Amino acid sequence: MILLAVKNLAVQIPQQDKTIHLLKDISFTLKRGETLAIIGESGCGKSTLCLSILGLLPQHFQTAGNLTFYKNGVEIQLQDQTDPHFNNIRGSIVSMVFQDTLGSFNPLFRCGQQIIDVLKEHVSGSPIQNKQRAIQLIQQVGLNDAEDVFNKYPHQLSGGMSQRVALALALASNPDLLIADEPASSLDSMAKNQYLDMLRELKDKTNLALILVLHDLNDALRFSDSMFVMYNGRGFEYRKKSDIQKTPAHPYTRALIDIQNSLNQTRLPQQIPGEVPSITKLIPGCPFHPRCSKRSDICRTTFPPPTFFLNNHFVCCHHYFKSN
Amino acid sequence: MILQICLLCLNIFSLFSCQKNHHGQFEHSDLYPKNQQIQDGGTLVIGIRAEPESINPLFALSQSSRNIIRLVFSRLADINEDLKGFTPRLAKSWEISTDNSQITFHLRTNVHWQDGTPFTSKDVVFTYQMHINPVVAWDGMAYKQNISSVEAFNDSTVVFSFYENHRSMLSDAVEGYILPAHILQNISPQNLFTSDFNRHPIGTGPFQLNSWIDMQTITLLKNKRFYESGKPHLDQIIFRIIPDNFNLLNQLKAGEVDLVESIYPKDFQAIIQNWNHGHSDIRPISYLGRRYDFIGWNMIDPESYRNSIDRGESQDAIKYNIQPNRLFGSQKVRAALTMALDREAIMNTVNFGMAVPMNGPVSPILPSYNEAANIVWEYNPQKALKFLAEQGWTDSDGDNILDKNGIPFKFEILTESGNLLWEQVATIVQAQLADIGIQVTPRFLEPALLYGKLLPAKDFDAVIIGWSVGLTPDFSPLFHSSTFYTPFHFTGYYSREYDRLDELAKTAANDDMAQKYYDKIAQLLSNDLPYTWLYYRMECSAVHGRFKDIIYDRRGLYNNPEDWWIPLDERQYIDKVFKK
Amino acid sequence: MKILPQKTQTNQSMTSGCITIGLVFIFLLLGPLLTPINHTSQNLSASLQPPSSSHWMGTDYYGRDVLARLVFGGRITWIIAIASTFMAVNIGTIIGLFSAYQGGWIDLIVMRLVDVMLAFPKLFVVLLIVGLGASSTSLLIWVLALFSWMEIARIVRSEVMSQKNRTYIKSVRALGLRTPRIVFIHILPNVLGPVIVSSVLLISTIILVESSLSFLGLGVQAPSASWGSILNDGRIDPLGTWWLSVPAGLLILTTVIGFNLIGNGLHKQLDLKKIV
Amino acid sequence: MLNGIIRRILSAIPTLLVGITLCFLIIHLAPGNPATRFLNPSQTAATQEIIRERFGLNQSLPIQYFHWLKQVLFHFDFGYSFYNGKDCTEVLISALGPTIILSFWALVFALSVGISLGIFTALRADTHVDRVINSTMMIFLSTPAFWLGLMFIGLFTIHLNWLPGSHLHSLYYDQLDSFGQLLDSVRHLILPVFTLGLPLAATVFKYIRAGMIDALQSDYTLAARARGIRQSTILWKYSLKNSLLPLVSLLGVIIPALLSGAVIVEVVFALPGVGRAMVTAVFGRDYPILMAGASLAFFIVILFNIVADIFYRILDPRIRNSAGGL
Repeated sequence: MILLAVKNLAVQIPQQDKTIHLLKDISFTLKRGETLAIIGESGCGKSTLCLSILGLLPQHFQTAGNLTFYKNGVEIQLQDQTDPHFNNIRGSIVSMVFQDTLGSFNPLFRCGQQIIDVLKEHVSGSPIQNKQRAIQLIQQVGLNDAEDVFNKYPHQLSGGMSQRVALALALASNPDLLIADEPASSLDSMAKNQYLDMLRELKDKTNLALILVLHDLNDALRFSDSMFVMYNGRGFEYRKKSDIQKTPAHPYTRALIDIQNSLNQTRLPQQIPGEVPSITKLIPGCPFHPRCSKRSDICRTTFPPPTFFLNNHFVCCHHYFKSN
Repeated sequence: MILQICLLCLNIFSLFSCQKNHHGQFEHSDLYPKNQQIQDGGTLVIGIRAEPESINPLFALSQSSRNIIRLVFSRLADINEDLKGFTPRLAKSWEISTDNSQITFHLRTNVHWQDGTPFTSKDVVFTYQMHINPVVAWDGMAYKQNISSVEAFNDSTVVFSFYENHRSMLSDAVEGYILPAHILQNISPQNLFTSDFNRHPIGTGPFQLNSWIDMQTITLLKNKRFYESGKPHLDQIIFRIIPDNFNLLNQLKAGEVDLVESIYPKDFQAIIQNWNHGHSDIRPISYLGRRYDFIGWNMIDPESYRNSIDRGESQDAIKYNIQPNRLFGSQKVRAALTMALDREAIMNTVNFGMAVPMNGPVSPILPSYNEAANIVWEYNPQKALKFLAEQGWTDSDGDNILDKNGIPFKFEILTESGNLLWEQVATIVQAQLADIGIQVTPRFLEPALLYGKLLPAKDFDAVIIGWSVGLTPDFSPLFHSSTFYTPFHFTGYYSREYDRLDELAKTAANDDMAQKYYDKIAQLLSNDLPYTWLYYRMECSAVHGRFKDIIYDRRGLYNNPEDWWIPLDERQYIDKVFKK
Repeated sequence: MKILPQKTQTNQSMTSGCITIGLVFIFLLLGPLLTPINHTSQNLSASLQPPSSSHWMGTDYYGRDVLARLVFGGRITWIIAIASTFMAVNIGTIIGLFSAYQGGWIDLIVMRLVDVMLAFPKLFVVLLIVGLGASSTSLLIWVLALFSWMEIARIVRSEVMSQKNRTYIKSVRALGLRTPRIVFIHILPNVLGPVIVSSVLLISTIILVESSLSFLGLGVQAPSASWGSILNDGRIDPLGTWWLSVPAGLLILTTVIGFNLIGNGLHKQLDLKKIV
Repeated sequence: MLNGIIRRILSAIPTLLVGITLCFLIIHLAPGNPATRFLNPSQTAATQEIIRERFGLNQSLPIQYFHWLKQVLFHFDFGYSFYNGKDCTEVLISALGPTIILSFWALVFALSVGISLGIFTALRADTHVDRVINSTMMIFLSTPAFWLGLMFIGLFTIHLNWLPGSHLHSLYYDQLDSFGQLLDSVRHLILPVFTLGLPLAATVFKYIRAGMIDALQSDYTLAARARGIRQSTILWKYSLKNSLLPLVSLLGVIIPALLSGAVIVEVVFALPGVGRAMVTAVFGRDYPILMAGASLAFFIVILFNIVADIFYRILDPRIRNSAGGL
């Protein structure tokens, strides 16, 4: 059952002399219980994408495209950032765990209080029920000493704890979709895996849909159902995880997979030549062409139209059919 | 007689009762027609600039304190307008013994203190004891020097005995307000200064203190026990403390304040204009007061004076060891400086006509004043330059500044900061002396520094200040050699001739004899010019026109507060709003 | 979301501050050209005249040209403000540097002293000293400086404290440089930004304190003048003699705003986080 | 936490003591002699000595100091005014009333105007309304209080005759009914409170606006919005508390500014407060009043610094829980 459909989402910042395109033509659909991994290097627009789904971009950003939430059939025109529908969606349908978890807590309020504030907003209950529910949530995210954590201030939390409390906060509103921006990126790999495992269990228990923003392909391959590969504000490839793992359709995806494989096989890692382009710089044609081994003339001038697969999955490359 | 610093006034006695046509600036509305029925009631609001420090006659220094004391307390007798006779107050009559050594006062028997206790001769004796008690340090102690004893003959009779027969015996005896013995005898003299009595006085005067709100208002109510029956007429007098001059005048204009004293001459002009044109009910009142301003020249060399002090030398050393001042040691220079100043212009500029010229030491309000006795140095810059040239001061290097032996004629002229009039005078003096090539730097100093340090140490060049004068001419604290080391004798003037005349004038048997010596003193001092007298000031006050029968003259404004009244048809909101 | 470019802004407050101060400065510099009259020369018959063609800003009680006095008084005001700020900045910087670099009990004592000095209500104490002492311009400058250095000292100290432990200082230390050299060559330039900002803001504070004192009759003494004392001259009748009270007040206001704007602008320009 | 507060209070004592000692030195070493007021040509040297003795000025400075300190510490006795012989404690207590009333209302005014306008403009950052209010506040921040007061008096008292320009009450205050008395007090307080409060409001405004903008642009606000917390909750609960933090620390700055401002306002509006008492005492060299006033001012400033610290601790858990703190 489809939960969210994103169609032709675009974000840009108008400036005096030029317009900076942060996102262009992003489309994907998300089913209940599905985990979508968004993959891309830093600066490709992943975080902007997350915020635009929540309608939280700064006022001077211009947006286009539409979002449809199938739970209550709301269709949101992204042209209007202040669409009142966002208010019904934030928290109750979509919630988000930010990359900088500590910064996402208000430093002056106890963790428990902040959870209760979310509960008050979305779940009607008596103060005692709310407190019980909050403690339950803290336990749910794998913290044993829940009562203690409840009374702690954010600055008293350790890194791992703050990740989990942030998750508890995001889950407090009982959302259908959880967006996690670089989850547990600040933790060591063991703690990170534990965290992601817990997230998966939770998802399975509650049929929660997840959008994981990741820059580590390995995590994406392990924890997601489908993957959305982004580059320079564009979607390059959107397919099932297994398909991408086996037959990456885009040269960029392939390069990423190759690097991952080389790491796994303890070979010397290969690298993608060239540099990640700045989002502020407009690259004509396919933005990957300066680094692409298969580039041809058309790549320099025209962005490749998507080639669609089932379930709105697609790849954008002039050479897709040629290479197959 | 007393001279005091910074407008600390005693009672004002003056001669010219009405200045009206003399200056022709405004018409006085004369006293209310006598046949009019006097009506009781009403409120007078008096605006004052500083909070009175104490309503105890022993410690009061400021004008506003003294005014309130005049309302709350009484003396044995008050001096008359002619400065010769006295009006009985607490004493109903007195006689002088045939050998001129005693005065016997017969006291009123119907007088009560404001707390109900009867007034008796004990109070008079007690007051005298306070007056001469060194611990109290009453500032009028000098009046009582000639009194050998004060004794109560019975409850209503007091006898004052004197050491010497002076012309001033009666005025010395009645000087000072009578204090309530039954209250103050319980307080040790050391603690009097801090006693509660100073804020909650009990007197015998026409009004009694009702409330005192700090830095805001002091309310006096009619004394129902007042010994003159049917008086006072006013129900209450409120003193409103308004430190800002502008604010004060504004409230006067708005009718929130009825009486203001010591108005700046410039502001007074506006009041005159409005009154003359019938625009305002505020009546201007002016009379020759007690104040005059002058430039004092330091006639001795500060350094040699300091050395003399350090060596602990006696008065005689004046003659031998102290050098004359390098600038003002010469009479010719002082005369030249006097002639270089257009004193008439200065007077008119700062006083807007509210002053009269002054050329000698005797104040124009005194009986011994004789303008003809003074030597007058008219404005004459040419002659001034000539005098200076004779003393060696010429502009030899052409820099427009006079010099002598390569030393330019430059000096500092001090005055009290915050005194608008004197600051102006200093600025004008600077400009006028610059015209004849003398460079003057005005310096405005804190009063405490000026009077507390520089003047007593004779460490200055020239100073612009003023004196407030008393009843009889007495210049010895200023010029007599016996006071050479005291703070008030800052000019360092020394003249054997003056010493002689001063003593002769004091001991003269009668007024006519004394007058001769005072004329000589006036001539001597106006020639020697330890001061350059600038002008004699007129007091500028204003009162709302509805108050009738205010007698004001040289003695001041508070001569008959118990007689002031307001006709019923002129009463204002404030006269009615107060509940009895 | 740091990757997202911010809307670029021109530094308006810097520009308008500089223009304001520049205009006042030009007025003070070229003022004498506007009026040939000396600020002390009196015309007693023309006392308190409203603005006219011969006196563009009217005359005061002594018939002195108000425009000339505004120029002269403004110079005094500026000189006092800048001189005492300069002194306060020097005192504050030296004390701050010294305290931070020495650390230990010296730092403790110095910081206590700063606490004490900050606990003085400034106007109160300056009023006390200037009122009790002989009022002279140099005393005024000294007193204002002596009660203004604490903020600077605090800023310098905290900046130095944070710089002190940075790697680059450790590395120059490792190179064997001596302390004073490290302080003056390596640390001082880094604390300069915040110090400049707060000293520009200090100028406005001092102008306000000085004019308050002069207004109370305790600051600059006649016949010299400052804007505060000219305002005090106009106190006799603030609206009646508006040419005494209004221009002087506006000039104080403009100057203070100007310096505040420059301070804020510099703050933005140098991208300093918190200076309070 | 209690421990920290006690430590803070104890550490303030030496500050207070050093400050007061400095004041004593400043006052007593200043040139000039307070006994000058009582000089009189008719006095003998003995009388002048008696006056000096009356004020304790005949003793050496250290003895005067320790005597003063002893009296203050053990008897809470600040001595008697040189001017009128009144008990300094009484003088100051009676003067403190108007100053507190004035400062309190000015503070209330400053906080209410500053905070509400600060929030109002922070929500409309970079709009025209914001710019207009911001510039207006900048002007008030830079206006000398005495000038503002003077202009107010000129306009509202003299020109328009709407409001009284001096004193706390009308003359016939006692004759009014209680509503009339209230109205009368309010009318008298409006101009002084505005004069004292406007620059202060501008300061508060500056801090609140900056703090609010900071808070609203912070990650935690974004996160709270992502959790679906209502805008009003974010504004009034989260952001306000965060933007109040710098204001609390500002309290330590506001109080001395308030005291300094009160001096000017009390002089301009003839209010019987501490400031005016101090100015009068400076001109009259009334040492005991000056010392008592300075001690009081110090005490108030330090007290409010401590209060500000305590508030800060209560509001900001990061400081509260750090060991030792401050």
